[in-house]
Amino acid sequence: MKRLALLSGIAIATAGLFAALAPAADAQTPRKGGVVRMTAPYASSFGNLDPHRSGRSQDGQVHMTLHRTLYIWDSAKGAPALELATAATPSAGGTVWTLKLREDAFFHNGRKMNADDVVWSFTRLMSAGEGFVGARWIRLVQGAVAVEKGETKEISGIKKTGEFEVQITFMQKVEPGFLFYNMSTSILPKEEVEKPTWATAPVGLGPFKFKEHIPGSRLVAERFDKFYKPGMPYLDRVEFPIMAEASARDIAFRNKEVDTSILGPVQYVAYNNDANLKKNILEVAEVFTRSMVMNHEVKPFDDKRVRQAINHAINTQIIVERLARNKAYRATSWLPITVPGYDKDMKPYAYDPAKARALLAEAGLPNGFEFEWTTSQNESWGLPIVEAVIPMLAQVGIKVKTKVVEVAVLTDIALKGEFQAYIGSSQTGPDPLQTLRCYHSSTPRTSCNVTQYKNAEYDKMLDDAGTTDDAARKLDLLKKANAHLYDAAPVWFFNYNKATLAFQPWVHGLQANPTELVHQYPEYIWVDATSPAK
Amino acid sequence: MKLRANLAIGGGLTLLSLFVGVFGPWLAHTHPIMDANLMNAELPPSGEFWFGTDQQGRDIFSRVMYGAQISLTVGIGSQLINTAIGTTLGVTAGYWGGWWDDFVNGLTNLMLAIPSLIFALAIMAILGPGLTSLMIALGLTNWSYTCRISRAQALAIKSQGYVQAARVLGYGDMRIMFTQILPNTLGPIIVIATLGMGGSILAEAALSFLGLGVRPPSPSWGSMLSDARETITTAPWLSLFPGLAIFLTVLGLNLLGDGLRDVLDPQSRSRR
Amino acid sequence: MLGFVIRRVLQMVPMLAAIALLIFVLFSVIPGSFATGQQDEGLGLDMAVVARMRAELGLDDPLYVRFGAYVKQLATLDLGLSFRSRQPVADMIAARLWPSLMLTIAAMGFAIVVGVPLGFIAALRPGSLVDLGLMVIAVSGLSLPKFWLGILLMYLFALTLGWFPSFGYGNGGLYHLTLPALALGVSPMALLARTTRAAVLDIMNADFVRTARSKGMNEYRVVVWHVLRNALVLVLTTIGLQFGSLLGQGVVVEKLFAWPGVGSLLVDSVFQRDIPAVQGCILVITLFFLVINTSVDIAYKLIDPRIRYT
Amino acid sequence: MSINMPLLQVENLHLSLTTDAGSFPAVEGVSFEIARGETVGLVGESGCGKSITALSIMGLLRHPLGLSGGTIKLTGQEIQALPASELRALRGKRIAMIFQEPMTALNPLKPVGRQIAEMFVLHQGASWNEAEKKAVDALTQVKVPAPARRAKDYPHQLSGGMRQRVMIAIALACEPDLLIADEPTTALDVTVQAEIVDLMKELCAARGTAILMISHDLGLVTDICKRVCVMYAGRIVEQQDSEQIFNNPQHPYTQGLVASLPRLGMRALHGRRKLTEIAGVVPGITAYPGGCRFNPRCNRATEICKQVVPELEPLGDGSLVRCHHHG
Repeated sequence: MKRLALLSGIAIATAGLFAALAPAADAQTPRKGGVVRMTAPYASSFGNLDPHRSGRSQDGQVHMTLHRTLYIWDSAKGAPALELATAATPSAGGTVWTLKLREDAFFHNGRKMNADDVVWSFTRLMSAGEGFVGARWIRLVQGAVAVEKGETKEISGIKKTGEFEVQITFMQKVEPGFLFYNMSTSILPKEEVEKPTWATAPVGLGPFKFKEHIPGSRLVAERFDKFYKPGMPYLDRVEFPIMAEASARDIAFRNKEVDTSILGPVQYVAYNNDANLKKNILEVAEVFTRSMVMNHEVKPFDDKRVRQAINHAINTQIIVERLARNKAYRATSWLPITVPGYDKDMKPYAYDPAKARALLAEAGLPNGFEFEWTTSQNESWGLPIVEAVIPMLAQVGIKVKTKVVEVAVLTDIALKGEFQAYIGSSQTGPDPLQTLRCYHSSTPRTSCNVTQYKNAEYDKMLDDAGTTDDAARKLDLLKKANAHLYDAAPVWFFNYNKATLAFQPWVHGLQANPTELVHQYPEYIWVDATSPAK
Repeated sequence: MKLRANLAIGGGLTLLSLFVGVFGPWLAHTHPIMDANLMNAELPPSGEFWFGTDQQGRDIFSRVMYGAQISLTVGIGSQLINTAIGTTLGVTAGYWGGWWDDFVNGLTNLMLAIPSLIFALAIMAILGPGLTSLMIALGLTNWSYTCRISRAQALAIKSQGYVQAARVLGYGDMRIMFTQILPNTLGPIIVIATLGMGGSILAEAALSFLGLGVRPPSPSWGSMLSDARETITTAPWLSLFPGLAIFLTVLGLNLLGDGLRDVLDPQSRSRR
Repeated sequence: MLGFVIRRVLQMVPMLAAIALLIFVLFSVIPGSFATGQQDEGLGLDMAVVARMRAELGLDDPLYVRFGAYVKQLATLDLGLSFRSRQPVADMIAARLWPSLMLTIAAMGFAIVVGVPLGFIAALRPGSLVDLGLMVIAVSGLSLPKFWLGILLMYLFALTLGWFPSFGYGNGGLYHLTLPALALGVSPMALLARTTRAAVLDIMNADFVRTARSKGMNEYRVVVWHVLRNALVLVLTTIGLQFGSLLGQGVVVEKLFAWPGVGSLLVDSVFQRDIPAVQGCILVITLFFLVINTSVDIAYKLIDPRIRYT
Repeated sequence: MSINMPLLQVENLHLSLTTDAGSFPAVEGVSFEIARGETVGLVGESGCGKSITALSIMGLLRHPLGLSGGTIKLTGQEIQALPASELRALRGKRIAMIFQEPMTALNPLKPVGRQIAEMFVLHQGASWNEAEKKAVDALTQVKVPAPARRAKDYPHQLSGGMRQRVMIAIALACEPDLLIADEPTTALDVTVQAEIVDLMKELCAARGTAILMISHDLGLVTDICKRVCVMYAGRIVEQQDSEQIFNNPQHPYTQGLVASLPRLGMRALHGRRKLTEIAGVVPGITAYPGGCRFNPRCNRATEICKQVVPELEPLGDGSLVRCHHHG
């Protein structure tokens, strides 16, 4: 549980604030009433208010407010926690799970949620002919794929075993919390989804009910009095002003027009330099690993020595410090800090151009080589980083041609393998096993093995970790696999993102969520009387 | 008096920009990309770094010097494309008339109907960010005025005696268009191109802001300004200098365009 | 007159059809796709979901099938369903239309109310310091990148002075509208000042103004009775063209100020490859452009008795 | 006010053109008088300064042209230095003007009736309603058919002759003492020219209005006017009675003008000849030759003509001539 300690440590040290999931730790008692205005920073609009359909982080903010899932992510514990499910009992070697459901959860239309809603929601996600984003979390359920292919209407692996109980059979051993905390598996009311108003006026189980949406400007939700957690939510209203433009967000936050603002590296430094603003920054190590992905089907990236040489040739530390402005944790290997399997004793690749040159010479490239580096314009894992790396690689004789593309195109290029190397950000958690599978030789490029790394020894470690029932052995295997990746250097390990959220001094109860910091369960948030918003 | 002030200030500023555009790399202290030195990040202007340094520790003065090349290339390149398309279509349409004229007219109206920034945005999304794409995007979207004017000129000149005479002498259509009609359309077209260059430089900045501009290896003024916008409250010099460079260049081009209009295009001269 | 209006309106139809075709062609070759772009940074994709989504959205259909569907839709005045929200694109645009128009009208209003008088004042004293000063301001207004101007306005009027909010739509009132309208309105204001000045100077030298003076009119009456309306005719063209181009320029200002207009919807849709929404937005913006141009033509006819259209 | 006092006295008028390159004399030492009801012509080629002389009488000179010397008296009162408001009160009311180009001299966006009506509103304090009625009367007087309907027409709907009638209606609306007509028929068809000239003559005679007729057409001027002043390059070179000038032109320039004039019966003999048949061209204002300004084109020119500016010499019969070798 070092991980947990570390996480709380960050929250305490930098924000002077305990995660709200442990409200007792907060010196003050939560005040009822008030409004919080949390900026939606990633796009100029919400894409889709239906949680089953959207995988976008920005939409997730709203989904967490209006809807609920069987589990939620407990940021304090760093693990999924029971939510709509009140008990989960495994059987048959962890492949069958019986989930007891809350009997006090009401939809905003006043109807009580029951087992039928769970069955219907999961079946909907797999329904043939429609691409629901949440389907990926249900696909491991037995019979789900048959529904997806249109062969049958019902998922054989999901059974209603009581008014408030379902039994789910999986095709392999799983931890259901890691699947069902995702907002795209929200439990929805069938009768509302089928109404034509569903797309514009969603109804869910969340602590706040939909009030108003001005597309492109803001979404407002107000307190739902029949929410099942006693005394919650505290706030009268949650507002999501949409502000995709960072410079405008900065001014609005300083002008106290919004209560939270996600910070990029530039603003992170600026806010840290301001004595007042500095006090109220929430930081968390997010489960995203930034790296330069090399295509092992392209020479000379098939040579481990070349890949190691690149890791040695780049002064990663100074880029993290100066360019990422310490709004990142230097990466050692693939697994990030908050994920089990991360080894805090592991030392990252040393900046050592001499050694890099030696490795290149050993690989038969004493004069270096040239490659094309595809990048987006993202400030944290895109062009600015590439620009800083280019002169460093030049020192060891490696020449770089850059190819700039939009983010929307980057994914396509990665999935099709049409690259020599690209810089990107990958979600590397919260489930370590799933994360490490991205280098398993059986994983296709289109799933996530974009490097096409193939190594039998590594495959075996992962297979063993997947089947063992011994938690300690599993953790050990994960650590070993992670160490193996360090040595194999399938990518240039750059950093793990440090998400930083500035908040106004009157806001309390924010959660340091490592899966995505803007994702806040709003029932825990409260504002004290100094809040100017009415 | 006014007329000369326009030409003098506008011409002066434009010459300065061109000078920097051509000789920028020699004026620059350091290389704009290779000399990233993260130890020097975000220093305010000083004796060593006249315009300060940016987030990557690069000398902003040098980057502004290099940036001139990119921004002016975008401006000049896109206007060359515009002028080529516009005059070719316009002169041929006016000279040949008939279905071709109808077609060109339709095309011109079509281009005028789509706001050019939006058209450019679409083309940039298709071609991907980059210098060439930008020149093409801005070059494909702003030729309607050039086309209209050269068409009108061609129509007017076509019926004049010397063109008729040239035809009688057996001059080919191409030769007549190039030697008789084109030179007569030059004045107004130079004016449009000059004003259009300023427009292109601003459009480049707007597209950079939207995330579709010219991106390095070489910095353009628009992308520098766009990158610096987050630090406007904390390190204003990052945006001030590229902003001023854009402002002065476009101001110069606008004044020069106004001045040239008075000289080259007396029909539309508005002053006494 | 009515016949003229009907003719002009009918002329817009083939234009819109051509634009619809152009947009279709452009966006059928755009790289990237909604199905692979619908997840944020680094979130792994489920290829089965991507495949189903592509099938559902018809992204795998051959070009002619997609084109057929597109034509069929447009023929029934349907803009299709947005990939993102699965809502009718027409509804999404409808929600954004008024904010966009309001912003454009406010910006244009500012441009006219400030720019035209400035041009007038400058033209009445050509060559004077006032003239020079006003024209330098005007050309400067034309030479500033809009987003930079916007940020400077925010910084000054929101953060430093606290007069206006820095962003957002509020309830669509003047309080929230002012800064974005200013940011958008400065360049047409500058252009109008310049055009007005040139137009007034032209008119002031016209023979009929000399006639008016020879009648013994004072300058005030000369201007009000004879110059104003004639200059307005010349300025009207610029107003019409600027109005249309503001709908395009609005993209930048809407994004900066988080103003919920069609422009910001368009930019978002382009980046997320929500093609039906992109096509819808461009069509609607173009339609408005055409409507405004047509209205300007009609206004011309009302103001200028010389103009006869066939 | 003596009955003998001339209506208009222009004395030693100097007008100059100011440019970046300096100041140039456009009109030098021009003097003439017009009595009440008299008709006087001012003849010369374009650019000789006749039009700006007219404009200076109206007080309508605008930068870069300006008055640099001399006086203009209306019934003995100096008007060239009057404050703008007093000058305005004279304009239109006591001195009116008709311009050359009736298309552009009328506001294209206003019905012509309204443009006439302005005169009554300005000078007689009439209401718009009254004024528009008076405008219809004015149109009747200038013999516009269907005046009530025409009053609502815009200039572009009228023919050139009609437009000039409207201009005459405007000019004579307030029954001025002096009408300045600047090439009133030049832009018109030959057939219409005579009608307009007759109309002007008739109306002015009826009102006792004096006419200052400005034209390059000596024939036209002598037809209307009792007296003719010939201008060349900013100076009056000859002043004579209309009747005499044909028979006895004194200045070589006038002689050239007369010779080039197609006279009844003569055309068949000499064929059509033009004014420009005087050899050479009119010098530009910035390049006036020294001495007599006509000397480079004059076949009588001698050394003195290049050195000394000839004075305007009275010839005894009231005629004046500016030539070293006149006769």
